[in-house]
Amino acid sequence: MIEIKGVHKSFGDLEVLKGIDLTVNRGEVVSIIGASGSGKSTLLYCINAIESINKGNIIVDGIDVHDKKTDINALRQNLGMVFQQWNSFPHLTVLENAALAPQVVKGFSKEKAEAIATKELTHVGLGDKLHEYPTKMSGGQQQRLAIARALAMEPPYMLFDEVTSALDPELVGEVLDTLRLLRDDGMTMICVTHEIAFAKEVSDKVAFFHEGLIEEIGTPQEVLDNPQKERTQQFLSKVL
Amino acid sequence: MIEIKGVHKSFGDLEVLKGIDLTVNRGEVVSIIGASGSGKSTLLYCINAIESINKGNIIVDGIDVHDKKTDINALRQNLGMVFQQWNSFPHLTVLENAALAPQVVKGFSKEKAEAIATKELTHVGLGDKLHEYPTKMSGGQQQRLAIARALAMEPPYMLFDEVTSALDPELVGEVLDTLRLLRDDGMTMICVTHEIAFAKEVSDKVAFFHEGLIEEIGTPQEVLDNPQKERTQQFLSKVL
Amino acid sequence: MNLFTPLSWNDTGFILTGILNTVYISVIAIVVGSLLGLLIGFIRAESNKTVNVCLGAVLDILRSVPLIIQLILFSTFIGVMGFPLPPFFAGSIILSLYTMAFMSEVFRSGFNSVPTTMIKAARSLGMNYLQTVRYIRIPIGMRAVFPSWIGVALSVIKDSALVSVIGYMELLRTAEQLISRTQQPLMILIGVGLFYFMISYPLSRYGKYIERKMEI
Amino acid sequence: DQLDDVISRGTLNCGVVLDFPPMGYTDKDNKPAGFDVDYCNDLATVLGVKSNVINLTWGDRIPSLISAKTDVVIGSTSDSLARAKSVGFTYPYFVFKFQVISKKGVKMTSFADLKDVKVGAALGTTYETEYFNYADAQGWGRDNYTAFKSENDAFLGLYQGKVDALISTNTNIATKLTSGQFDNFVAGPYVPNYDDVVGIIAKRSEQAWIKYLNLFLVHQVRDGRLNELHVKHFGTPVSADMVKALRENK
Amino acid sequence: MDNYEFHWNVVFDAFPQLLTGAFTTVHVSVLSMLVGIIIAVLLALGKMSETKTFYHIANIWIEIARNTPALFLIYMAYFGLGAYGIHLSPYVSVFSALVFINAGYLAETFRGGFQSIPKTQYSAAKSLGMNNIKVYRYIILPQMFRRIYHPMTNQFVWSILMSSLGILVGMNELSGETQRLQSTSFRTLEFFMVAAVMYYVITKLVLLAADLIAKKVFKGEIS
Ligand SMILES: Nc1ncnc2c1ncn2[C@@H]1O[C@H](COP(=O)(O)OP(=O)(O)OP(=O)(O)O)[C@@H](O)[C@H]1O
Ligand SMILES: Nc1ncnc2c1ncn2[C@@H]1O[C@H](COP(=O)(O)OP(=O)(O)OP(=O)(O)O)[C@@H](O)[C@H]1O
Ligand SMILES: [Mg+2]
Ligand SMILES: [Mg+2]
Repeated sequence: MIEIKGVHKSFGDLEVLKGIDLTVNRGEVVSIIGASGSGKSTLLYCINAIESINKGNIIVDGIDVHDKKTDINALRQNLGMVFQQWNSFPHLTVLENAALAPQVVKGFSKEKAEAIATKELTHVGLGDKLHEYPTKMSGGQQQRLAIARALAMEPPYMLFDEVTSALDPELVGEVLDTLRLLRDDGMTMICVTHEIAFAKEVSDKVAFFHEGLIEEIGTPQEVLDNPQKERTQQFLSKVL
Repeated sequence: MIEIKGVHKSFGDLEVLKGIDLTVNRGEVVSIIGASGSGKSTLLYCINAIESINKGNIIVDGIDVHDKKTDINALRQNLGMVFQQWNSFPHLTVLENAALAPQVVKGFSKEKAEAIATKELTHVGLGDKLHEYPTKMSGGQQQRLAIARALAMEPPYMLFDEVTSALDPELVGEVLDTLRLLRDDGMTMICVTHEIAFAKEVSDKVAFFHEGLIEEIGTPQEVLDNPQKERTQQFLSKVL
Repeated sequence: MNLFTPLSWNDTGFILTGILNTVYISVIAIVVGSLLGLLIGFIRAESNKTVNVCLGAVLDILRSVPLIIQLILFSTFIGVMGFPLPPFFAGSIILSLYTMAFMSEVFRSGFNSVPTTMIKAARSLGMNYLQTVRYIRIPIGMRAVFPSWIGVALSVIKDSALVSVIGYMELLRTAEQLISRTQQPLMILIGVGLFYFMISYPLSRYGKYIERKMEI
Repeated sequence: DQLDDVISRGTLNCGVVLDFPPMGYTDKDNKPAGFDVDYCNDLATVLGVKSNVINLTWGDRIPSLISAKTDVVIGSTSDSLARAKSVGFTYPYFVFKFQVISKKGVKMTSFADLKDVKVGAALGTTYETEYFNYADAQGWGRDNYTAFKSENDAFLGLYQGKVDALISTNTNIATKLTSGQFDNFVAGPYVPNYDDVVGIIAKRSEQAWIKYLNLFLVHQVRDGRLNELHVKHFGTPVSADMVKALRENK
Repeated sequence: MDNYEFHWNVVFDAFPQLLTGAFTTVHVSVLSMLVGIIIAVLLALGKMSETKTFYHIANIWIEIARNTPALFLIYMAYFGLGAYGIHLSPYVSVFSALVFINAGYLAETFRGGFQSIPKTQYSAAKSLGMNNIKVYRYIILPQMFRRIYHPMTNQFVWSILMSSLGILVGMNELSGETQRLQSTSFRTLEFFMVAAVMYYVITKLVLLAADLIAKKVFKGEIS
């Protein structure tokens, strides 16, 4: 379970998160939508401790992420993260990309790491590209590689930050299909997304961010089909 | 009138156009839709003689474009073209961008060229940016500049190649508005586009390309609302 | 007889000549080398593989043999051929060719940096080949490589010191003569270093500034 | 031929090594001066042309001739037989002895004492070759030897203490010692059994030109100009030995 | 050309000496490169450091190295320091000047290579649970090395070519040896032609080796 309690976060004078409360249970899929700059990415970074927070708590399976005593590298193994810009490691093959972290972080043998990596890569449909270099692949393939790379650490939670928004339209589908696959596997996920239709389809809960606060949260039907708040309505009318 | 008769075009072994027939009358707006790689851009390049053809004829106002004797630079003055990637010349101001070709190609005086350029730039809504450099402008503005630059040659025909697909979603509108403006002026246009709604709204004819052939052609109502061919139906179901 | 005399005001004129000679030969090499480099860079950007390999091999020799050896060889060679040239001309020729070899690479990448779509856009406006070169490719390509151009130009100014080996009285050789006379190398050398630094440093800063400005 | 060329051109391009006082150096106005420079001017005068003195380093002498930058080089060039394959020599015009100059306090009574000190010479000179021959014959290594690009650099190196002893010519050493700036140094032993006989050099093929130069040298001795210049630059009249040597052509 | 006969046998007789000279040339450039790289790493770190002193030392070093002629620095090392009674041999003078310059140029190369790696690569590696050392060891340094490899080979070639300035302080590398040989025999053209060819061959061999190594070591491309 991920519990986010009253989280505040500022960059210098700019307060980006102004008190976020959100709970994500095991097996749940939570989508976060909202205008650019509303703090969606920042929240994911805070959950993964890539950014520090100024106030509040983020608790993952009972462990306080921002506690000084927490072994953050161990914790991150539980939180797979995929970014908007695909970040494949250009100097490694597809297989090496996915097998690296299990090897050097978890200390698995090369064989074991590559077995897991191969399994996850096949899962996302890259089984035939294991020995290619990612720079030669399309954006959609690289993004699926990033997903498999995170999955190879076998994390119970996955965080997705607008994983399709840097892709050409025809490549969006293959990545969304991969996410659907994960949902069907029962993965716990937080998805920041601009794809409203997709959010409606896969989410258990949808949270609408506005200027560092959750303006509205609920089931997709509640938030997306019958938004109560004016800002949510405005936002949805623009993007749909 | 643009008459395209049995045009074939290959790149090496790859046959990209396999016999295209299409007639565009003065004042008509023809939209071309179709999957990526179906040869839409290639056809526009062939009309403008940026690419040669292997078989068939393309006749613009009675002149055979691919005849050896044709003065191709003179002919191109009649065919304004705007590309997917905005290609503003970064070393020139907005005004200079649009005034360059009338000056060096048509041999107009600087004053005359700038007067025409100013008129066209104002027309597309860039009247207040004349002396700025395009690198500082948004993609939508640069794309409108590209349109004005082509218009400043006062061509009777305009060819548009997916002019909005490299733009951020919020900038698409302003460019489409500019195209609507041209349609209202009675400009003859061929638009390759992915924006089905737009094609439906502005076109007299819509042609659906599939693997180098026109699979279906007709009014927007015929092709977009009641497609007869299975492939057209498939394509439309994906993009809508 | 007075072999060793301290520096005096008399020497300022002498040093000034050295400075001017350094400036002359650098400017000539940069201007001539850039013009030739522009031409060759353009030819290389436009030609097929065979032409490129041949041209490249010739330019490669200029880049793979030390300048000092090129200078000695050339000035000896032209004499043997029966066309003796004063050090200034022999030095200018070799330094210009040497500059050309580097500039042609700079300009070639400049020409290649102009996207083909931009050239197509220009052609679609009815411009002919030469017009696209004149109005689009040269201005855009040259802008893109301006910082590298500054870099090469600065290295030419520094390398011009080597023309002293064939007897050209540029700054460093002037300084050497003064050192022999005064036996005071430190002050004189520091002065020389300062001169080069004062020319090179601001220009290299300017180049970096432009580069940074272009990145944005 | 070259003689006609010089006369019709009206200028004599005369190469001198301005690195080798008192034969050639630059005075306090950075103008060429010295014995060789005076010889150049004398030669120009008898030819009836303007004298254009060109400053060379040791290494530049041959290239400058071959490249026709100079018509003649009056630059204390030792007349070795190997060199004479490449370039034409006149009769000798001066005879040097190779000598050691060393820091005061360094034991330097015989040439053999060079074994244990840091020694230097100008690169590519005859005395460098002589030193190598000697050292090789004695079985010394070359670790304690430093070459300098030019004579001036060599003396600067000695002055700064880069080397303890330097091999040069007796004339240059004497000049340096009288200059006042080398008070901490003393002249040492001569290179054993070696007279450095030097000639003017010109292009090998220019026989008429070389003959003219030879006659010029004979006249310098006969007319007393040699003695005059010797007094001017060395403070003493030219020795009978040297005149004899020059007359006898060896 | 009619008045010049080539005498090649003198040059062939002297070939062993030329080879010794060439060996010294390679020796001094390899060594100056290795030491230069080590110092360049420190300078690059200094230039990126928050500590003012380190930053300024690195900055001054880099700017002097980049903005003064190599010949000047060699003279400075040889006669300039000599005035203080610090006596470097010709070899050490050329070596230290080359080290000084190599370090200055390479420091900027390293810094550029380092900064050219997108920040997102750090975030991505960290999000996989790697600690700082692992991020550098497995992600940042391998990519950086690829980017700086080419500039580094160029700098190496530059060192080889610039070591020819040893001729001006009487060093016995290839050029100096050539100068000595030509002034004892006066066959200038022949000796310098052979030297030119030797330099050409050396630089080509270096570039060839660098290419072969790159092909073996770097399999993936850099985007
Ligand atoms: N490292 C940083 N330093 C300073 N400001 C930052 C930093 N990262 C983000 N911000 C600012 O924080 C605000 C929220 O950024 P964030 O990336 O979380 O927005 P977002 O909701 O993800 O938007 P988008 O949809 O564009 O990705 C923005 O105004 C952004 O400029
Ligand atoms: N210059 C070229 N050389 C070789 N092949 C080419 C060239 N230009 C285009 N092609 C190929 O021709 C085919 C058709 O390309 P074209 O650009 O016309 O497609 P399109 O319908 O415009 O697609 P998109 O919607 O992606 O722009 C593609 O397979 C493409 O790879
Ligand atoms: Mg974001
Ligand atoms: Mg296209």
